[in-house]
Amino acid sequence: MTARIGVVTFPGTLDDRDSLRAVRIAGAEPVSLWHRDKDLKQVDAIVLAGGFSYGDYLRAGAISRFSPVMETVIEQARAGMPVLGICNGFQILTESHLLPGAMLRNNHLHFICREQKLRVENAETAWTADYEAGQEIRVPLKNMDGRYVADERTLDELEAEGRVAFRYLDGNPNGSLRDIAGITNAAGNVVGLMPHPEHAVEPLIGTGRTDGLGFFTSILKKLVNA
Amino acid sequence: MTLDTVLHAAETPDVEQPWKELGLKEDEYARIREILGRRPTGAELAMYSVMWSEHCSYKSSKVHLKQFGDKVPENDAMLVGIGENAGVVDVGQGYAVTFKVESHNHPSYIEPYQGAATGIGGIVRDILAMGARPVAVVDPLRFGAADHPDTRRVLPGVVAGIGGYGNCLGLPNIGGEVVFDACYQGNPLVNAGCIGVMKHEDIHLAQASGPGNKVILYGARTGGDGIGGVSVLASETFESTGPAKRPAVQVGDPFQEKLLIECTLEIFKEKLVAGIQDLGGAGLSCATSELASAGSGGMRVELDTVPLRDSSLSPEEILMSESQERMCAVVEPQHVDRFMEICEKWDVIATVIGEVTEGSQLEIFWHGEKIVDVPPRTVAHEGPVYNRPFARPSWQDALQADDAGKLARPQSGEELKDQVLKLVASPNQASKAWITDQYDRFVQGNTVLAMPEDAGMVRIDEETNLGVAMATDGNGRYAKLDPYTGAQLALAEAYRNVAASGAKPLAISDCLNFGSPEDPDVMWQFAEATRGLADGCLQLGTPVTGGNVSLYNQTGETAIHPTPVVAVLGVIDDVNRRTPIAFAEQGQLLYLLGDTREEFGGSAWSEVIHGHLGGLPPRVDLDREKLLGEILISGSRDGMIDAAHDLSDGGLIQAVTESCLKGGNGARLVVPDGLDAFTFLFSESAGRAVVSVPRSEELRFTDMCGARGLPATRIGVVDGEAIEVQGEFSLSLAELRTAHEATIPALLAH
Amino acid sequence: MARVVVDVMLKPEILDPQGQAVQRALPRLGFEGIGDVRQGKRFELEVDGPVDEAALARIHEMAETFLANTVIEDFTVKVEEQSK
Amino acid sequence: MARVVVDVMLKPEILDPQGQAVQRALPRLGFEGIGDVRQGKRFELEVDGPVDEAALARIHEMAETFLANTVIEDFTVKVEEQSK
Ligand SMILES: Nc1ncnc2c1ncn2[C@@H]1O[C@H](COP(=O)(O)OP(=O)(O)O)[C@@H](O)[C@H]1O
Ligand SMILES: [Mg+2]
Repeated sequence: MTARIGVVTFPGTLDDRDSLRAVRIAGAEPVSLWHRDKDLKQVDAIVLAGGFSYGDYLRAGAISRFSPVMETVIEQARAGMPVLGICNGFQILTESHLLPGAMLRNNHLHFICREQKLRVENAETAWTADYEAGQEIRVPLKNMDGRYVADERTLDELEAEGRVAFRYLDGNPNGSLRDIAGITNAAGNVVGLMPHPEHAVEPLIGTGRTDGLGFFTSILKKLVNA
Repeated sequence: MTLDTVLHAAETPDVEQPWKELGLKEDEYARIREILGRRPTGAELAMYSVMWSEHCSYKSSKVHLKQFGDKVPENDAMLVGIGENAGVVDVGQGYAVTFKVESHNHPSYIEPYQGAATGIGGIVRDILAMGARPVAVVDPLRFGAADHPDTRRVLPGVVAGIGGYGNCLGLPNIGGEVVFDACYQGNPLVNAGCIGVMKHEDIHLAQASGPGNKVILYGARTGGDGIGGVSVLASETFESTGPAKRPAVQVGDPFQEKLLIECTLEIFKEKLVAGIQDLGGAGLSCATSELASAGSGGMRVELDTVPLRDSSLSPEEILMSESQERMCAVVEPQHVDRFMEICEKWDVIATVIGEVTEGSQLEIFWHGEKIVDVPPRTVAHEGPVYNRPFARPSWQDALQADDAGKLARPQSGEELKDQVLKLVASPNQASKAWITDQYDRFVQGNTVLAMPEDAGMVRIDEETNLGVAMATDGNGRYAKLDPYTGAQLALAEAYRNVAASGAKPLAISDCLNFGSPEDPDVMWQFAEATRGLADGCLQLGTPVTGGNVSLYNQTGETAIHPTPVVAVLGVIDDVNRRTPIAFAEQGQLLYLLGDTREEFGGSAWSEVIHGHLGGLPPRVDLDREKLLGEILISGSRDGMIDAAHDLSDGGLIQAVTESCLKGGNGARLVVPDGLDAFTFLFSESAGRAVVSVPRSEELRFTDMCGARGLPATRIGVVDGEAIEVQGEFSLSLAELRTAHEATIPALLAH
Repeated sequence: MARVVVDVMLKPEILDPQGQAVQRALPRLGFEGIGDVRQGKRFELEVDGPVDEAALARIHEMAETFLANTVIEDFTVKVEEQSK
Repeated sequence: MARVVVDVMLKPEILDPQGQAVQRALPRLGFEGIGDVRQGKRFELEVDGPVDEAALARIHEMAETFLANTVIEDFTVKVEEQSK
């Protein structure tokens, strides 16, 4: 038995094909989802892929959040379905208030594309179980609006509850508060991060590392064992 | 104001027309009257003026470009040649690749962000129009002096624009160039290239045949931006004389273009189009006349059906508008509904604006009245052709006589070391990571090699690991010293870069950036460079598949260095065999391939240490380049070399520094017999590369080089954490890294 | 048709690197005496029909839920004189 | 300290993709009756010293040469009431 993992394409989504590929390489069944359809085609988990949905106009993720598919995604996420938001997907999750805080323009004002070292702080979410807590990984980072902000109270809460899932190491690339690269909701089913694990699943491609594959094998194991 | 219909024009032959203001010459206007047998209507005049501009008609360059078609090498790879939106080559396994380089120089000086952004947008639509999925972009750039205040305005804007547009489209940027030289101060060069991939059967051509077929305009609404941009921006010497004379620049919408790409690919997949053309310079004037001209000729367009952003536009303005993110398709009637459905799916506006007719005239109507009635060929393909006078400049001999060999050379190891540090830190040789880190090189998940490497490489088939590689090069300093040789050096370098990555060079595209064709000196440079390039391509067996000419790159009387930029496309059967530049394994042996001579004319050393430009550029031997390429490709295929880096500007020490820094390993070098340390480190002799060979492969590799007659000199070993030149100096990687990486951020980061 | 303007600015406690970059560049360009710069967004909305209280209330809601992200931004709504 | 506001908007004939994207989204969110949306930039400058004619002239020049690119953008300069 395998699991069906959906990847949503919004107008302007770029990394949908890569995410589908990562799902396939991990051994799960990739399913394309379309922003205009409320129907999630019986998937077991969802990836909101990276890119520039609606051109990042207004604010990254702000327009996509109101699409038909997100109505169902928001509902299902609240009911416990695993959802991973990568980059633009993370931005959509914060705009949808499925995750707290907001994403702002990088503090240096430039798009930044580089290999980024991260620490997996929480290895108990639906998407990180194949990592060890404290494990260091390297995956590509590429974005314009990657600066995570939230008020102090929210940040303290996130820290206290272990919901800072990933932290930047070896230099904060964008001014994110407390070096936050990604967070999870309290239940651990909704995870968002700016770096791109789906670009680090094949030895030859990109930076030539496969450190990101664990996201997809984690969810697969969880779903298959459930 | 009465509408200037065809009828009206025939009845009022003596009306004064603004042909001069539209950039036409008197004899050109006379020819239009002769073609039509009457005076043109306002709309016809608009069409002819934009289509007969230098930018669209290539009227000054055509006679020289002809050589690319005349001197075609034997090459089975060529599927579609010059003349289409972009050339197409066969890369095997049923795949075809289309690629092209274009310029967006003038707009990028006026509005760096949008000028550069729309440059990417334009070249991507060219590739899309061939039926291909765009898979990567490259951006060869030239700016004024690195420390000039205006460079701080232009460069960050251009880079942000290229990134802003390309990143948003989801196209990995896999290479390019950044060169600084005072000659580009008022004329930065923003060239942009794109690669697209398709199956052979999916190749689409820009033609409208089949009477009754519908002409569909889709994409963005047409607005008042960029009107006359073609003629004003590309044909006249640009002078920055305050706001009043500043021409309009378009604002790009990469999001719209992304939708246009996905929508168009879906339309191709269902085989719904008979012909297709992108809208670029000259907008609808160009698309309609070129489609009709390449087909059977007849087309009827109802101009009032064109969706507008600004309802006050006149028909002339609609015809000339260069609004971005638009395409024009010719569709059989039974496919129109499905075509419209796909457009609706992607939120793309699509409108039937006309149809292909039996006749041979392009007829355009406005509110039911005929305002254009022209033979389309005369607009699109039979524009004026000039044999501009050219002559070897009077200063050329003196420039070549000013030999770089007489410049003072370093006298001690200490001095050598200082000069090495200066060289690798100089803006042209320094790391461009601050720039290239603003480009997404990972998107699409197929990038095998990207900056900093010799060539960018992407996988195009996940099952077989088939891949393509591209490098772009062009050294304006060399071309200034000798444009014929300079163009061949550009070709040779790009060819060498592709081969160094392990891919087999197949074909080229070029972007020829020069000054005013009305200056005989410049025209001579152009004639020499095209001749050099055509001869070179013939010899190397790499046909020119297409390209772009940008003229009038000059400020007042002063032209830029002649700057032919060459993009070489290569293919690699299995990307697993690619060769990176990084020296990744300590203990591997370093071999220098090729001959090193005392060649310093136009070199980075002469520029950085002496601020000198004179003498002759390095000699070119294209047979040698070919041999070197074969060795590099065999070496990679058979696992004999683990890293390779071509030698070009900056010479050996520059290449070794880059490979060491990338790999995080040092090198111990020995000056070979018969060479002095200075020449060994700084000479820019062409046809060379440095490779890193596993010890176990040494014999096999040197045997191969020996058997094929390529000089291979053992120059050292990958070792330690410094670059040491025995008996001369040692420089730690840390020191080199700081020198190499700090320069550009210091100049440009706020 | 009337025009309503919605101005959206980052909350004062949120770092505004765009404004800072502008401010830092000013002395270089020869402009002195600007103590602080903040950069925000301005939306000009052309409203069909009358801009009455109901319309303004709707626009206010639109700003609050969509044009601004109130986690990080403040906004103001103004009816513009139909001048010029 | 006084506050001067510089509003920078794309010229009417220039495409405004951001404004368009916002406008197209509005009906989906249930907001009808907005005929057009343009999105621009708002700069709030804190001026040290008096905002006299000389200061305004300088800010005008700053807007013209730096804050806006007048090839594609228009701008307005306003002195803000020092309210609140
Ligand atoms: N504008 C640019 N865009 C993308 N890549 C660039 C750009 N400029 C330089 N690069 C990349 O940086 C690397 C080093 O550039 P360069 O030293 O000019 O290479 P080479 O000397 O081999 O032509 C190459 O991988 C090149 O493609
Ligand atoms: Mg190279």
